Amino acid sequence: MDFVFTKEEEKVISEVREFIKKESTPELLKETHELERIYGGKLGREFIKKFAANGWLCPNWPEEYGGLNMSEMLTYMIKDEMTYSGIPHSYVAAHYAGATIMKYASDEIKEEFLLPISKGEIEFALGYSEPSAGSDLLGLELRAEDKGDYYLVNGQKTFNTHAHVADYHWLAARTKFDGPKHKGLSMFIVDLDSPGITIRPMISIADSRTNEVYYDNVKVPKKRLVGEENMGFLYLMKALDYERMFPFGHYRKLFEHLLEYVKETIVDGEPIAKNPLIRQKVAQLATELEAAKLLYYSLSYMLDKGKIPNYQASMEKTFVCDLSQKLAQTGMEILGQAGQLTSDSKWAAISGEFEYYYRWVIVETIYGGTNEIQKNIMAQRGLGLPRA
Amino acid sequence: MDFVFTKEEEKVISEVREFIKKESTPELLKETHELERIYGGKLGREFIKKFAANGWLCPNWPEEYGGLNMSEMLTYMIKDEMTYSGIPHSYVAAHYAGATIMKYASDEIKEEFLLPISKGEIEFALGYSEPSAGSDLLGLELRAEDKGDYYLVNGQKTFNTHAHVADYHWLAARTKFDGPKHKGLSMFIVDLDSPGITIRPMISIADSRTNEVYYDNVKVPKKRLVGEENMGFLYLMKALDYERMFPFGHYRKLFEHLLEYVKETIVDGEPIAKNPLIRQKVAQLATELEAAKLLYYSLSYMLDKGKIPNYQASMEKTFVCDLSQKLAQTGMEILGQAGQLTSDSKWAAISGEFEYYYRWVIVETIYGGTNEIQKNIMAQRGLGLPRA
Amino acid sequence: MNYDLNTEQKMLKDSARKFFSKEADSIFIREMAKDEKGYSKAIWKKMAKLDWMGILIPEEYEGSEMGLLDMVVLLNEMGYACFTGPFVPTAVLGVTTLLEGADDKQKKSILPKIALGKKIVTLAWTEESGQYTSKGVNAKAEVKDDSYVISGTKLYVPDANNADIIICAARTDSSSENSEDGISLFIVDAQNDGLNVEVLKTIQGDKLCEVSLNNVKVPKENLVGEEGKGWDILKKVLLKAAVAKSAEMIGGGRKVLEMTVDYAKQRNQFGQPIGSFQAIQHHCADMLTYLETSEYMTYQAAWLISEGLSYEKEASMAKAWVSDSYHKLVALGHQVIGGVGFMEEFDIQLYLRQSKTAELAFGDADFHRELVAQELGL
Amino acid sequence: MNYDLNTEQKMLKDSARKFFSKEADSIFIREMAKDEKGYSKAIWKKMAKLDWMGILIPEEYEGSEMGLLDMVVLLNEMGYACFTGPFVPTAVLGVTTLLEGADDKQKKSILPKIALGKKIVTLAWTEESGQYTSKGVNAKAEVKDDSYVISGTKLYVPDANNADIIICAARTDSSSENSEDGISLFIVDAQNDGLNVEVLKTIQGDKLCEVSLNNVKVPKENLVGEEGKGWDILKKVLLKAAVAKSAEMIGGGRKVLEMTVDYAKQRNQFGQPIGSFQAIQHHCADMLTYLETSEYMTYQAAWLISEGLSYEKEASMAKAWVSDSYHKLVALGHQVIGGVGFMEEFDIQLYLRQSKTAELAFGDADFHRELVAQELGL
Repeated sequence: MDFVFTKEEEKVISEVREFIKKESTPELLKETHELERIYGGKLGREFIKKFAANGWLCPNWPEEYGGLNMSEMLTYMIKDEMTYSGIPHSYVAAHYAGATIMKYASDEIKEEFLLPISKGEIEFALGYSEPSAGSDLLGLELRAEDKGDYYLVNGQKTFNTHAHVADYHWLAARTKFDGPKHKGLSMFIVDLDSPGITIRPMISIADSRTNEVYYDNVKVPKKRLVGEENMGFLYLMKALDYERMFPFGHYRKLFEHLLEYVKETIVDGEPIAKNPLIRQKVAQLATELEAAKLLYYSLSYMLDKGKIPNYQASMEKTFVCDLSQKLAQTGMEILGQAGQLTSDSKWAAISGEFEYYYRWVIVETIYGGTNEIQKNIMAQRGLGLPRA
Repeated sequence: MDFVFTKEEEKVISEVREFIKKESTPELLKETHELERIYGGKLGREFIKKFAANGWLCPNWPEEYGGLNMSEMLTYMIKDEMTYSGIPHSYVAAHYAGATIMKYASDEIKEEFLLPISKGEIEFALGYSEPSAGSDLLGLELRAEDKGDYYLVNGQKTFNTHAHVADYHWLAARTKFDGPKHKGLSMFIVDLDSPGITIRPMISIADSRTNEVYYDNVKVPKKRLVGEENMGFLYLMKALDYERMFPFGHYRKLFEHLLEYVKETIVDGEPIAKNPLIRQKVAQLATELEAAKLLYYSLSYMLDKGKIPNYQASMEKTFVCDLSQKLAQTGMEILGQAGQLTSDSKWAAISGEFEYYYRWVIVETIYGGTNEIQKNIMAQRGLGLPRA
Repeated sequence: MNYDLNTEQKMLKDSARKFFSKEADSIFIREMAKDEKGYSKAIWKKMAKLDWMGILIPEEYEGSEMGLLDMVVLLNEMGYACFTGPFVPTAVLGVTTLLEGADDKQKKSILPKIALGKKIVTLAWTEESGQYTSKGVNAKAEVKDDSYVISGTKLYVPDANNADIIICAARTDSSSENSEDGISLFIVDAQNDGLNVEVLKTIQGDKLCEVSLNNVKVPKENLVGEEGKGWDILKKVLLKAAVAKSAEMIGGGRKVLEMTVDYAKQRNQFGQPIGSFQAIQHHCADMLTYLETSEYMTYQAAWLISEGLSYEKEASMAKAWVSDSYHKLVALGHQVIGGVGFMEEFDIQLYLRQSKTAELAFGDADFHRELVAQELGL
Repeated sequence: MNYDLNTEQKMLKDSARKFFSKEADSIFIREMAKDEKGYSKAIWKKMAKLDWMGILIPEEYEGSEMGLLDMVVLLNEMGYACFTGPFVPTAVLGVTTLLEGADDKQKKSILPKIALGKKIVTLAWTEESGQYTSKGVNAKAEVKDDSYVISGTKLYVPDANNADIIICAARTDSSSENSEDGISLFIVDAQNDGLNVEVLKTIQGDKLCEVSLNNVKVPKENLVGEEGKGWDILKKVLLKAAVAKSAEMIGGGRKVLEMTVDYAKQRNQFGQPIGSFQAIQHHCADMLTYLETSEYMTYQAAWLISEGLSYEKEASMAKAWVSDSYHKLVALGHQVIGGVGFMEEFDIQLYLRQSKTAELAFGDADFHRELVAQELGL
């Protein structure tokens, strides 16, 4: 056993840290925050191209595709640092679609997309959810009909978060309309400026934007089919296994801000740091963050050993997402009345960060698979309990 | 609205209190504790006959059956007082079977049993659970075959708590062996000393006794069938609606002991009552006990208005049972190392009450319908959510 | 015991339900959150016509003298509609403070105007610490000639931006070791020189304000109650306001439960309504339990107050329990409704915001548990 | 980072699993809970032969010098079997105290005997308050001629009834305002005049004892470390013992999860295994999460200690997290297993008892969270 990073790992991560410190500007951090940390903003794109030039966007990829052939451990460490430092850290192409392309797509697609992805030049938008396909992905109904040279696509997607800033749609569509539902899905890469695509904003309670994407007789060239037709569900599931990680550096940072606040604040003449209730609350958060860290890196350790996390990824996701909600609520309890003030209020505590995150964390236990779905996975895959 | 008892109610309850104070002896309380508060011990029987002579065992029953025609409110108050004061308070005949007999049984059975029950002269043992029928009562397999004059009963019951001290078995048996499961059960009253009955002890982790009851060609006279043949499941369900109450005076008393302890105890030179963590814990328990009280009396209020609590009874049961576990755990946290000592240890805190209850409360969220079953009921009956 | 509302209360409840569903739909609620004032004068007038401002006001001052339980019935519906504005500051905070402390002349001059909807009043208690403690009051009031001169900064003052009168807590004496001594309350005209109000932006968009007082002159006769004895008044106001706030929360909680259950019944996944899944059923069952216990706790406390019985323990229990429960109830509702509920256009978010501000107002759960501990003799 | 045991550790784990399943089934565990001594000398000898007593003992004192991580591997299996007795008091508490504080002569005289299984040792720290605080140490030790004379009552001393040597914390100086000053540790022969041991009955039936000292004379050379500086030793012992106790808990937790999942797969109700119900699945998923996080936290702390790195924060985090998690895990297990698990004859109850005593030993969750707060600079 060993619970520290190697010197080599520390060296790389300190370079990353150094780079971010030097290259990230307040404007970039502001843009990133306003985009809810997704990739695609103007400053974000500029920054990430420089960042990715070091191979840090997809460090675990082979060198031929712009990676560094680095360990998953380092990949996770870099991701943690990215989330911690407030630069864009939610990537669809680099961190969701890429591995699937590498494993299943045609050489033509690989050649066209993988290097631009790892260099941070292009971004995808996730195109999974539909009005009737949420937790139950197999409920998806968007149709792609084989018309010889192309597929004709019609239907509606929803909660496609990156669509308004991305270049391509990483689209799951139904290509077979009878037979078992899981044998009729296919994956496509679609230009988001294709004629017939309409993108409509959906605004969240954290003021962030996600989108509805409408397909009205959109022609998608055959060569943009990923892998085999009707194998899409398999790719999706495999991708989830490989890709599911939930870095939480931003929550670590939020906690640090809370800790500073507790150390500095005096209420009614008493430092609140002396209050046993607050001490317990802060210590509990610190403890859970430590547990989350150990879960997080356990995934990369497994991957580096050639094992595929499945229930473990569900566990880490659930644990971190629950923790984010506890952190937001506990922080609010500690901040008291000042906590309810928004960032542009003169008396806001910690620049309104908790007010903002209190709204944001609502979605954590929902997106990317609800807690309920994750717990089903843990029980069934992790413990072998039978399906109903 | 009105959240106090009436003067008349207070008057009755103070008579009850007075009586218990006068008539209950340390020996009775010890026996009651050792029998886990069920009725059937020697001293308990003596005491209860005197107690019941006042009509207090079944105060809501009509006078012709030995009751006082009193309100459910008073009935609940008396039950609360009984639990609070440590006298026997778990009755099968008076509080489970009685109402069903009154409503559905033949005149012959009513005449034979109702007065002796309300006078505290006889006790039943609940005969529902079987090895394969726990939460799923319809899984029960004990067979009663119609043999003309009598039923021939074969099979096994389990977790029949009063069987070793009771006089009769309040037995659910299968009388129809094909067709829908819920249309094949019947209820019987069986002499527990009938030939062919064997009672074997099962000892719990709280040192209490429950029983397995084996039926080997036991002949049960036809006249001991309750109501109609094959209508047993209906009776059972109705009985649950009417009878489900979960008094918790014993937990109120346990809390009072904890509160006294907190007021009196000095640790490392500081009164623990000054510790903000302990103050919060105690206040939270007091608050939940208050909520439990309001839930408890809401049931009797409904009954007095002629309404039948169903999801409300599940809510009260779940709430109180969860609370009992929180109380035991929180008490243990407050008592520290002394809490783990058993009652016969010189250094035991609060006479080892928490050590004992810590073991006992395990069963609270399980028996009489698990929390999971109760929550299903609340969702389906209380909120109209559909069955899977 | 009697768990039912009486006939008048049921009528009040029904008419309030109808009123708010007609006058204040969720689009209106969203508008008010962004609106500078945060309330509509037209609706205010209609509410006054219904005699709601005067529910706590004795008949001799033109009120209907109904009591806190009736107020709770109304506030329950206000919370159900997620309705905000200067009603609670005026008709609960303002009225209660005056009833507890003001002399007949003061009452005569203000209460009838409140009852008729002609004056908006609020109470400026907390300051930078945001704490409802005696130590939290540090604004100073000094006697100068026939006046008191007040200076300091009051924070989190509800609807001070709309108020005609701000009742202000300030320290007239700092010499005592006991910080509860020396606090006084003053009726301050909001138009007074040296008084400045700024709205603070909150998660809900309700109008909590900063009120800066810079040598604000107040005539001596505007002192409420005895000089230096304001804390006795504030303590009572705190608990009554906490119960009023609990009433808003149970109303909101009822609405959230309804939204959630409706959604769970209609939304299909895996070929069946999600409400048929046990995990969803248990979330909903927990929500129901939080709600009904919260209702009982709130009504009990309000009833005790209305009856003039001892209410301190039960009021603090109610605010502690309801604050925690409402928070958990809303979180479960969001979890059931999922992604759709994360969108601005679905109404549950309004209640998420309401639950947070209500949790903090007039003492949060930890604060009131500490009061419960004191009531238990700890 | 590396989450795997090394080959030796895996072998140790396997052989321990086999050993306990052969030597100490659950019937034996029940017997020991009732047994006066609570351990079997025959098994003790076998354990000694496996060199387990000496895991923490340097080679120069006849130990195998493996370190706390290896000890944790073994204790994990001990916890899995719910095995109790004087092993932890001797091989962890006793050995760690001596290693932290004793001089070479003391070590030479005791450690080899421990390693060979010839001496049972324990540490008498807490007293009536049951608190692992410096203020909790009030037994007095006074110098008289060439001896210290100790008087006082030590409580919750594990296996003092079996011990040959009791290392005893007593106050040699009460004059300092800082209660951490003036505590000293003494090696006390259990046969000493004036020393009396009585077993306290606990929920688990492990042997916590009352040790009364009535003018017990101890030669000066039996002082461990410097006079008055015992607290520095105890602080380290506390955290290491807390991690050792966490190791027992994760072993117990693993066993409870296995029992629970097995039961959920086999038990049918409503025509299907109860493990197919979502409520049961989610209980089990929560148990799994509690378990795996507890394992990681424990191993990390043990590894830090073994490596000589700073471990204070992580050790307290581990004990706090594992204590809470194990409690919740067992409660969920009981809920899944239902009525059957409430019966004495089903083994889960042994772990319910273990979880409670382990939660309390060497500081409970609240206690260690307070230490974490201190480590965070609060």
